[in-house]
Amino acid sequence: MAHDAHGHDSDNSIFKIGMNLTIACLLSGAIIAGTYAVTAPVAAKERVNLKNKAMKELVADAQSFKAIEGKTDWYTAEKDGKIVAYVVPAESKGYGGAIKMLTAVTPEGKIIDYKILAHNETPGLGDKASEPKFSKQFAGKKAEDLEVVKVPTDKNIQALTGATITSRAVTKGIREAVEQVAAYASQKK
Amino acid sequence: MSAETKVEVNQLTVSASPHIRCDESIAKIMWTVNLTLAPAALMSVYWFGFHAAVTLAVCIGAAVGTEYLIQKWQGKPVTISDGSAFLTGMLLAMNIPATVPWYMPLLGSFVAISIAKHTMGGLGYNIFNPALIGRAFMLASWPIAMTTWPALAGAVDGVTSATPLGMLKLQGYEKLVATFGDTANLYQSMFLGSRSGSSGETSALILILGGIYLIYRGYINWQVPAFMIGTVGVLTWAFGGHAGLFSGDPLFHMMAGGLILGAFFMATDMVTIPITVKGQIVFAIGAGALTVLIRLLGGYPEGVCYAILLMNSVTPLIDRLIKPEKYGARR
Amino acid sequence: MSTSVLILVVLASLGLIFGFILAFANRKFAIEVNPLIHIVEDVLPKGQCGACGYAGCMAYAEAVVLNPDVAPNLCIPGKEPVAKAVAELTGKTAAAVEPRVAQVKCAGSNEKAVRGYDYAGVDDCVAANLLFGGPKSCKYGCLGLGTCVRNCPFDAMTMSPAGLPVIDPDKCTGCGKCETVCPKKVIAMLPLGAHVRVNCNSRDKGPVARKACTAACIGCSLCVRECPYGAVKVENNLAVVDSAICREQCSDAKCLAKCPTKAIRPAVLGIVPGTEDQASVEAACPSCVKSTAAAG
Amino acid sequence: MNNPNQSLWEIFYKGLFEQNPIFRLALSLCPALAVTSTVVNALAMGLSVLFVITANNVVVSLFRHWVNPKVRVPVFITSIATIVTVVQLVLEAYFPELFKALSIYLALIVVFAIILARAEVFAAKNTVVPSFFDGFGMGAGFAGAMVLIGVIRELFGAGTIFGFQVFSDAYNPVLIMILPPGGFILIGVMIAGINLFGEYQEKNRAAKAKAGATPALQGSEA
Amino acid sequence: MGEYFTLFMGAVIVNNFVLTRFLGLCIFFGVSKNLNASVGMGMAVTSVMTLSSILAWAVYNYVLHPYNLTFLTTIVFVVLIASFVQLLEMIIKKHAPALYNMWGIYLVLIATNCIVLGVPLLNAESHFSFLKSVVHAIGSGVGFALAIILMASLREKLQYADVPKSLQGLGIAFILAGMLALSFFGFSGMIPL
Amino acid sequence: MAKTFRGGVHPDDQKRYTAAKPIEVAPVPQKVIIPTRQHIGAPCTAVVKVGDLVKKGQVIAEAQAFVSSPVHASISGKVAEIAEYPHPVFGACTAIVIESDGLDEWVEGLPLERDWETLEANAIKDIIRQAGIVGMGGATFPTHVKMAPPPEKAIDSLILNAAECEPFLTADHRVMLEAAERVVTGMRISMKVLGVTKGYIGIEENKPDAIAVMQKAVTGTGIVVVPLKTKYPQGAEKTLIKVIVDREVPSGGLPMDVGVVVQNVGTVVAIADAVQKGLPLIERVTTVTGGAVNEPKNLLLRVGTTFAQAIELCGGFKESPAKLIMGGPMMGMAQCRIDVPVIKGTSGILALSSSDVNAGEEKPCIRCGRCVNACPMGLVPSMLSILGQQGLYETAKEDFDLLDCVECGSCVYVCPAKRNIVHYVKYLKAQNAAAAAKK
Repeated sequence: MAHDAHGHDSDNSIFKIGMNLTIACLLSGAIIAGTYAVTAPVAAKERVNLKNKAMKELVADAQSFKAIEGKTDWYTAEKDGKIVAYVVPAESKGYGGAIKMLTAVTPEGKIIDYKILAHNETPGLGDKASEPKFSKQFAGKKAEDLEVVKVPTDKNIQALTGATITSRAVTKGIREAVEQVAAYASQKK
Repeated sequence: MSAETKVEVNQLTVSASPHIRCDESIAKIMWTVNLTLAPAALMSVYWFGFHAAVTLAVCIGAAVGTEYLIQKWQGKPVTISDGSAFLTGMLLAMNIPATVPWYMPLLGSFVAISIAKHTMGGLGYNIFNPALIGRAFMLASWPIAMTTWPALAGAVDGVTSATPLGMLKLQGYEKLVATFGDTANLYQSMFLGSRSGSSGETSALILILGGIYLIYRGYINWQVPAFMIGTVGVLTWAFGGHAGLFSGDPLFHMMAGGLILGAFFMATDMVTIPITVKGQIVFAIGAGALTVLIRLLGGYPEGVCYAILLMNSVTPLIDRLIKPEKYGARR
Repeated sequence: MSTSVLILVVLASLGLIFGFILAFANRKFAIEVNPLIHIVEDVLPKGQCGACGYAGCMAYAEAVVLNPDVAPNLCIPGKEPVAKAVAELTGKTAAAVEPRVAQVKCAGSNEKAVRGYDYAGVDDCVAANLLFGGPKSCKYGCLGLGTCVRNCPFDAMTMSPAGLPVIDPDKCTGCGKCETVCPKKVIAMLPLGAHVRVNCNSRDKGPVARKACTAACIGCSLCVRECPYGAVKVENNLAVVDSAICREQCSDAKCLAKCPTKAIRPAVLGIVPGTEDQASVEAACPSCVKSTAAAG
Repeated sequence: MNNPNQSLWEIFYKGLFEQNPIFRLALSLCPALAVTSTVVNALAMGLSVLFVITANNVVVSLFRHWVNPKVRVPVFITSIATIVTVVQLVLEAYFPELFKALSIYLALIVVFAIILARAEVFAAKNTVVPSFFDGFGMGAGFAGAMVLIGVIRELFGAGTIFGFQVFSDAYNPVLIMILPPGGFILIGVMIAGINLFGEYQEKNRAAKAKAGATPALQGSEA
Repeated sequence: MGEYFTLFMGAVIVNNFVLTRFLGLCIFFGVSKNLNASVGMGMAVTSVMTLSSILAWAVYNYVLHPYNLTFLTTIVFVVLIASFVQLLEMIIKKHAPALYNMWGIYLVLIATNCIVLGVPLLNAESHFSFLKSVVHAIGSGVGFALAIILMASLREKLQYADVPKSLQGLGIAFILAGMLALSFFGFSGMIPL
Repeated sequence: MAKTFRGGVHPDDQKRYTAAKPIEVAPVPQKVIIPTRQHIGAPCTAVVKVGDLVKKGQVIAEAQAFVSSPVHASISGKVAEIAEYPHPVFGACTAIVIESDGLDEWVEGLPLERDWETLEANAIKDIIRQAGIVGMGGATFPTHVKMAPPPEKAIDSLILNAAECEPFLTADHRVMLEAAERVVTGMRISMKVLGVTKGYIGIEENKPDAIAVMQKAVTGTGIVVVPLKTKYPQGAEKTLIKVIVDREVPSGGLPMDVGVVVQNVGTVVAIADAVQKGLPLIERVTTVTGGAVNEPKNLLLRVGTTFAQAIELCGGFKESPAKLIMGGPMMGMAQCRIDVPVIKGTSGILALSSSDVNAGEEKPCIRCGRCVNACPMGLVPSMLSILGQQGLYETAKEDFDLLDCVECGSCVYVCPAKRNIVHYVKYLKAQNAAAAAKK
């Protein structure tokens, strides 16, 4: 380090130092711009792909998805030109923060399936809410059936062991989403 | 010379003053605490049967065994006979459901002794209560098993396997009272211990008797349990109800969960609490307040364990700020 | 394409702002910390032993760089190479550091020294010394509670079962920390290369010293008379060897054979005094061989 | 520190073991640990860091004579940030799931002390090839440690590795291992283990030296 | 109001950055050997984080986001914060020496630091409003200060303990942090964000 | 209500051995070993030569310094040797050995008769100095120095320390019972010298007979007898002052900083003897006791008698002693040999049997806080011991008030971990002093 600590005064002019850094930034900008030019379209495509894949997982027999106008992130799943499901985002406050989900609902207001996109629940406990063992219970149920209980019946949702708060949060988020869809769908008809 | 007054070279012992000591020792203190805790432990065996005995044995055995192995390995004198590892094991057993699979308390005890105690240098140096670290470790590791409570042996009508605090958290106070019949029944079973919970939570009466004996012997200061339980009582009375301020049920909260056990046997663990009585009062009030905070607002139904652990971490700060009143400070 | 332009614009302005702030700052708030200090500190062995007389290596580095009067060879643990490096860096001339090694001037092992009392208390020489100078009858000898061992910054000392510290000559840097902490001042620095040494520190008169310890120097002066080079003197009832004279002139070490208590021994390092074997004696003090053979 | 006679292998090895950034130097481990709860994330993070540190070392080494000493640090930071951004862009485009899992921790590679330190200490003073090996060694050491931690945490905390079940269903995972406290304690224990291993090696070496050499003698080295 | 309080308390205790997200560990372990230094560091981090969050919020919301340049967030933030902290340090040193001695000296250490960079990044990622960003930054800073002060007091106490040699230093510090994090579990689920 | 202080401990007082035994005058020893250091301060140098004949009461060693006190021959006879001898406090010290001529003759002019009330304060101070009187409780601080406080310290009270809180010891107790008049006279002389009107006698409640006797003896003198709660260390200067006049000596200060002088029972008796009869301090009452002693007694011993001689007078050892102590068991000094001489500060000779000594292995501190509760000075002894283990005297001094520790031993007595806290404190203080000397 010693040798560069004793630079000449001319090297240390404000201008020179500033330019040195500016050139470095410009170079970096060029590199980033180049990379971005290559990756940006791929990333955009990938984003759309992902979304479609997720929706496809929820509504397996859909042929295409269309964004609903006037609603952010609401999609209709169509088969043979007919709406078979609405795919809408749902959100709720869980044990460790927001749980973001994607729900597929039939136009009749029955749940097809849901998918948890992001959560911060306890690993091994709350995060079991995304496992089919729990999510299966929702299929075919209507909003009014979504009540969390400890002892299971056909009409209700059985809570995950040790994660009652998460179970309630997920159920609440989905119920709200289903209610919205039902309202929207009936209004449309 | 009529009598012998010769003294051989190297016969006399020389040490700094004083030359007499009282006859207390660490082992005596620890075994006395063990002894006062034993009736409650036996009570848990009565309530929960064979399972509780196994858990108790595994906890104690693993704690003592771990201590033995670690000290052998380190080449330090083995101190398992001083009763402190035994106590850690027993306290851990009393803080967990009696029915957990045997390997859980085994690992919990191991962590309690090895990580919480011996990484810091062994008895006297640990910052956190080893038994509580063991419990917190187990609760974080196996949340389901650790919150699945055994039903009482020969369970009485309708006493389910949820703890009263758990019921309160998830189903509300009315449901809780209804489960037990009426409030008098609730209080009675809380006090005598005929309710679900961890092994040590069940017999408030016996624990209090043991604690009082320790106070009488001077091994613990009465201020700690009094202020801790008192704080819980006052705060739950003030904020614990749904009908506005001062509608809570302090009596229930004071007897519920591990509060009695914690206040008498763990918040008084001399190694991990402030050294001055004033500091201990601050500690007790803090632990009580945190207990209530966690019970009323937190994700867990019971907060005693975490409240004490959190206050353990504050202990060095308390000791730094609260020192004994020095002679000569005033003229 | 507009995105690319934007990227360049944003980053360039960032660079300008950042660069000019820094440049401006350099002008305005320049504090020159002499970088040499850090370089010198890097060279030092970082034992923080304080043998140089400064509070740690950093302090010495600072002093040696900033003060032209501070000699570059004060670092004793670093020995020659460090002194040279420091001298080079600071442009000073290095005088040679005389290599030295710690020596325990006591052979009063548990069996040889008489105990005056049974000590019960803090396991530390300084603490024991508070109680009538420690449990040994000899008030000058090693107390054997290991204060030096615990304080050695280079892990060069161990306590032998005989109750005397043993110094590993490979690890000992001669920093003198043990000398400072020893309450009996029974540890002294021996020039590396000395041939014989006196393993006693007792200034008691002969009979008293003898009564307290069978390994004591009793100040009998036989060695003084035996040494034709005047390398040995007796001061305060204790033999003192001038190792320079001894090393340069003596060829037969007659003093060894004459010493009635074997307080003078060949300077074999890394052992408890009195346990030398012939081979190691030969290596350490070739001139001693004959007389130890004669004595033994 | 920068002995010119060091072989490239030595430079690489030093980074991998002797001065392992996580266990030995305790540098830059901050946010990386957060993503070690699964092996995949740990590996991705490790590889990202490996790439950034190596690339940055090369870049810094290439431009070392051109950079004004007064702005050396800012220029290095810019260089690191650029490389990180490139990594981010690439990951986002080709491994979006990973990109999401690593979230801000990927961006925080920018402030990893180890990267700047290698640039300062090594790359700024050495030619390209040794700098490459230095960066590669350090990065590999880092990545290796990350994966090791990841394997332990995922295996015991979830019973899986790379998401595949390893233990049978009967295994009741020790969840704490994938939670922050478990991470902290595990690393503490691992550091102790490595220290113990070091002590053991030291002892062995000393014993060997003792056995082989003649007794240490006065004057033998004077 | 309640929303902000929840955000603040969440950052301080429930989701403490040091203990649950591993952010700021370098200084957390480096400085917590000494209690006084830890107090100073706590103050320094809190103030720097607040100020740089404000700055970063402005840049993000007026430059990066509107022009779709969010992928530049990393590089822009790091340069911005590093230069800002340096400038801040110089200004304080010159104009408020007392303040400088209290916590200014720690500014150099945190010019490029994961927690100081991490919080503005999180703010940006979560699209927090200005006020939320500030509250979140202050909360995170206070949380950091809380953790480091507790840690320092524990480590100072452990100085006198008979810690096994292999654990001394960093090893025991990690284990302590682990146990502290375990204790903080008591707060989990307390405030759903 | 008996008065007390904060902290303290309650060891078994063990006074049953000797409390009821009248003081026995020991026969004149054949030989005495009189160390030239009998006090704290500048040492004396011998003013006699080997072979000189000396009389009882003759000055044999003297020093010119202000803080010093002359030494007198305690028997008549011949100076046999002046050499290094074992010393119960300093380990070894130059001592003057006198072989008795069997006559036990006083030096000329002694004893005399003097009316103290006619003497001036300064003249009395001089008499006290000439008589070689030092604090006889054990501290051996020259009494004339204590009686001459700097003028800026306004002294208003004299406290007689008759608490005798150390277990086993009964010397002061017996002196009060048997020589109450002299005690009171000595006190009144001291009060006159100091020019104070308030005098207090603090006696622990476990000596009701002494309280009664003294209460009777002080009638009409204005001196107040204050019964004290039986608790160790009731007789430590600072606690005594706190209890009796409710003042606290500031940190690093002396009793005179709060206007108080504290004297020991033996000392005031010596003052009375010196002033009234001209007798120098050559003998003192010493309790010879302990589980290993055959027949514990209170003995009036000549200075220079060896411990062995004293113990022989008590019938020798019953069993072999584990510890031999000069002074009480709480603050006395353990001896490594039995041939050490009695000095002016030897209030007791204690031979403890192994069953009296309950040491046990030292364990790590478990922070039980008993020491904190026991410490009369309001310190944190546990921390002092831990810092002692690490040798951190600076931290101990600055953060834990190391220098305020009076080494009373209460903390060690109660410690369940059997930690040698006082030894650690001494060690730290030594380190601190060494460091201070270096600077």
